[in-house]
Amino acid sequence: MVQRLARLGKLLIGLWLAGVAIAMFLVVPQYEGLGNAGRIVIMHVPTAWVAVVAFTVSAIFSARYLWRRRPQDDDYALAAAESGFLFTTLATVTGMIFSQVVWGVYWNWDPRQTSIFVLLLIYAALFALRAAIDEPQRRRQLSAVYSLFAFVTMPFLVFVAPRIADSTLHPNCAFIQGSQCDGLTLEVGKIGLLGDRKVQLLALERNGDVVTAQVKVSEPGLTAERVLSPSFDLVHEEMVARPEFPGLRYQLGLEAVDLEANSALLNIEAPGTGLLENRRTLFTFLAAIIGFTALFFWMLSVRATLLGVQWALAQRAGGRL
Amino acid sequence: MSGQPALCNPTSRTPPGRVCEHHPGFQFLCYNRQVETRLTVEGVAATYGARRVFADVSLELSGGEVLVVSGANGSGKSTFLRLLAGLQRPEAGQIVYRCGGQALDPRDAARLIGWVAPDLMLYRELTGRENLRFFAEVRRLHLDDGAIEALLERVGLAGRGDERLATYSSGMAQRLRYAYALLHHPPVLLLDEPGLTLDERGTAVVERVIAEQRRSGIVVVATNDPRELRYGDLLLRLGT
Amino acid sequence: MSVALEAGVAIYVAMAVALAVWIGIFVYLWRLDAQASALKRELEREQSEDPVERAPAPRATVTRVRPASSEPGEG
Amino acid sequence: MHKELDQNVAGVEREELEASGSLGVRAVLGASWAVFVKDLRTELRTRYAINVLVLFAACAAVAVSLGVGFIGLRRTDEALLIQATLLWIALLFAALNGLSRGFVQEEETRTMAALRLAAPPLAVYLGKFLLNVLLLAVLEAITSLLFIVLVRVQVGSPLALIGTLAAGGLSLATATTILAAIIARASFKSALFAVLAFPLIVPPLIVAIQSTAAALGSGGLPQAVPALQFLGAYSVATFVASLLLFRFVWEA
Repeated sequence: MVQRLARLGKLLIGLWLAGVAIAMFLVVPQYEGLGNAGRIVIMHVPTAWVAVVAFTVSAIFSARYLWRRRPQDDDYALAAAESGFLFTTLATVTGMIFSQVVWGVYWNWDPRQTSIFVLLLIYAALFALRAAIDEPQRRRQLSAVYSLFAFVTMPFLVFVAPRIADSTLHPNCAFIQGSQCDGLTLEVGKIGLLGDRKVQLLALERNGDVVTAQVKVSEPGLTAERVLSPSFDLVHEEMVARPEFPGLRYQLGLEAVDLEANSALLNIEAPGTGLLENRRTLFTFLAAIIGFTALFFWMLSVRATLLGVQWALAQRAGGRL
Repeated sequence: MSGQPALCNPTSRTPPGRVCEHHPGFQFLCYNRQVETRLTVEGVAATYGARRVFADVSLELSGGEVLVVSGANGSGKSTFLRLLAGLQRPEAGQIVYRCGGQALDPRDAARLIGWVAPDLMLYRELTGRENLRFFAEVRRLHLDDGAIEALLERVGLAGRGDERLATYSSGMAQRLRYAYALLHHPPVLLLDEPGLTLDERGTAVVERVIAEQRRSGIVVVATNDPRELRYGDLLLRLGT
Repeated sequence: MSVALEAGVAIYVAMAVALAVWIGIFVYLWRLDAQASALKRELEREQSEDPVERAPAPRATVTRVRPASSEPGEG
Repeated sequence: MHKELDQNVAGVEREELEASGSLGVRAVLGASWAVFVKDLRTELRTRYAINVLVLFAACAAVAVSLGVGFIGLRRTDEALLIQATLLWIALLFAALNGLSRGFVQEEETRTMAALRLAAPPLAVYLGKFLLNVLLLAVLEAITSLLFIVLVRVQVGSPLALIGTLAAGGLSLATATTILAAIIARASFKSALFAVLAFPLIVPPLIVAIQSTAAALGSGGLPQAVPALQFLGAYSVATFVASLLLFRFVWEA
């Protein structure tokens, strides 16, 4: 009976994720300005989520191993780490593709990128450690300790990662409903950073109800400069012209103007803002997260069973020697 | 020290009747042999990697008894002693030390053990005396110079205590292992290949140590040397 | 070939590729799962039928060489 | 003679034993000190770790000096960050080469078993940790002096720099000491040590570099306080985790 249910569940995972794959292409509306490549986000976000879940599961089973010293617990810890490594790699690669399509760079030392990179390093270190210890009991125990110790340092990484880049390109303020980029208030003549672009407010010109700003935008490394002219309607209090950053699909918005102080609030605007207001997209997202999480737990159990069988066979062979 | 081990023997330091219950200082009493130490081995199995070395070893030893462990090379003699010393965890079964009838936590039990083995290495950069002083300090024993000198003399290293271990011959190193093991007067003495690289006078030291230890404590000897087999009250044959 | 790359068709092609990849992974995982559980069941059955088979560990015997009460001789 | 020895055994610190049944806090600290003194004595006789640490740091400082010392770097924020990064790279690589010595030596000379039987695990950890802290303090003093002299680094706020170096060094020691114990039981020890340590050191390293750059510039001690707090919190967390986990490493 239980076995039947389990088979049914596995079949369901297969159908569910097939459905997600179809929905990813056919149901989700195209991202404004990003083209079809933006659809990869449907895969990117759940795999990143699973990566974090896997790391936690691995730490929990490591602690259980130290507590009870049953080889099965270590099998699960290792299986979680292996699946986690797979999903972390997937999240990194999909993220890099997205990054290249949207911003023209594969890698940017963004806080999310920094933490996921370190996560990859930790997994790799864990596997290197396991490979370097021959004695099975010692291997299990030491890798459990390392896994737990790494888990303790993770919160610090999450806290410190945003310090590396002055601001982030990662669109947590663009795609997720209700959150906003703060933007940057500049006086005329002053310089500031939006994303990794240096911006300088050259002038503010009023023409009737519309104020147009002249903004000089510099590429990272100062390879190119261009002057953009976003504008703002004083009466309706809304943005009018939103030019794109050169080479990027991000737009420069003029969100507020204070003519007396001669300053303006500039902000980076991602296409697809308010994306999840779209119900279909939101549900596809949730379905993908559920599906990938279930897939992870299935892979976990298969791999752990295999490891257990492997160990039992080794014991039998050893016993005959 | 009487020949008969005194079980739950109240002393001037401990009020009568308290020794058998949880007595905070009873480990100290064990050190001093005022309370009998017993060793119970139940269904112990050991593995090397995935290979089983031996299984289902059960025995019981009390103060004054000597167990000799013998068996072919690779039959697990040293492994058995490492299990008894708590340096390795048995794959199955358990090893319990009792002090005055009370089972000790394995981590506390480790401190009642003196272990001599070819695997036992001391610090080569330090002199013999510095080695002993260091181990006395980490065990929180307050030994003065006289005591350490007496110990060195007992194992036949009198006058050689200020040389570095790196300059010791293998026989001298073996003698220093005895000094290391006897430092805290352990009620349990585990000897792996006790006569290894020892000359005649060294062998005499071993015989004297075993004779003194068996007056009240436990001795376990792992050996294949027929001369050493006769030490035993009990004989454990592995891999037969 | 060029039909497959046309804008309207390309998305279906991409979807088909993604689906094919997923079905491949799913079938592989399914079979791996079945084999692993079968092996595990087999091992458990063998063990319950013949527990000695698993661990034919070398025997160990304890014998008392000297009577418990005797005084230990010197050396 | 035998009798005399027995009396000496009575010198076991009875009050310590009676306090808890097993060794109490005072006994563990005493044993830690013994381990520390033993390691220090061994180190002073072989001078292995200190040689590696200091030579590595000196090579790094000279290499950096050869590369950038003759350029009159303007003291921009970027220049300060680069100098701080170079300083910490030198410290990090020296530390990753020398700090595992304490445990690796016990394993290589096969003295671990003797120590395991005699010493409480915590005492071993604390003793080795103290030695690593001492080694790092020496290393940091020498390296930063070399940088000031050879690379012509100007220090805006010495107090903030010393604070950052101390807190950063402490973080390094707490994060790596238990890893040294882990890799001592594995093969490919030194390479593995760097591989295991690096991902865990990234957070304090970033903060330390940024705080060092601020200290080289005009930032005073008050400006360094958030970084010091972060490094302190990291040290405490990894130290506590090490105390809890070390037993399992030592018994493995």
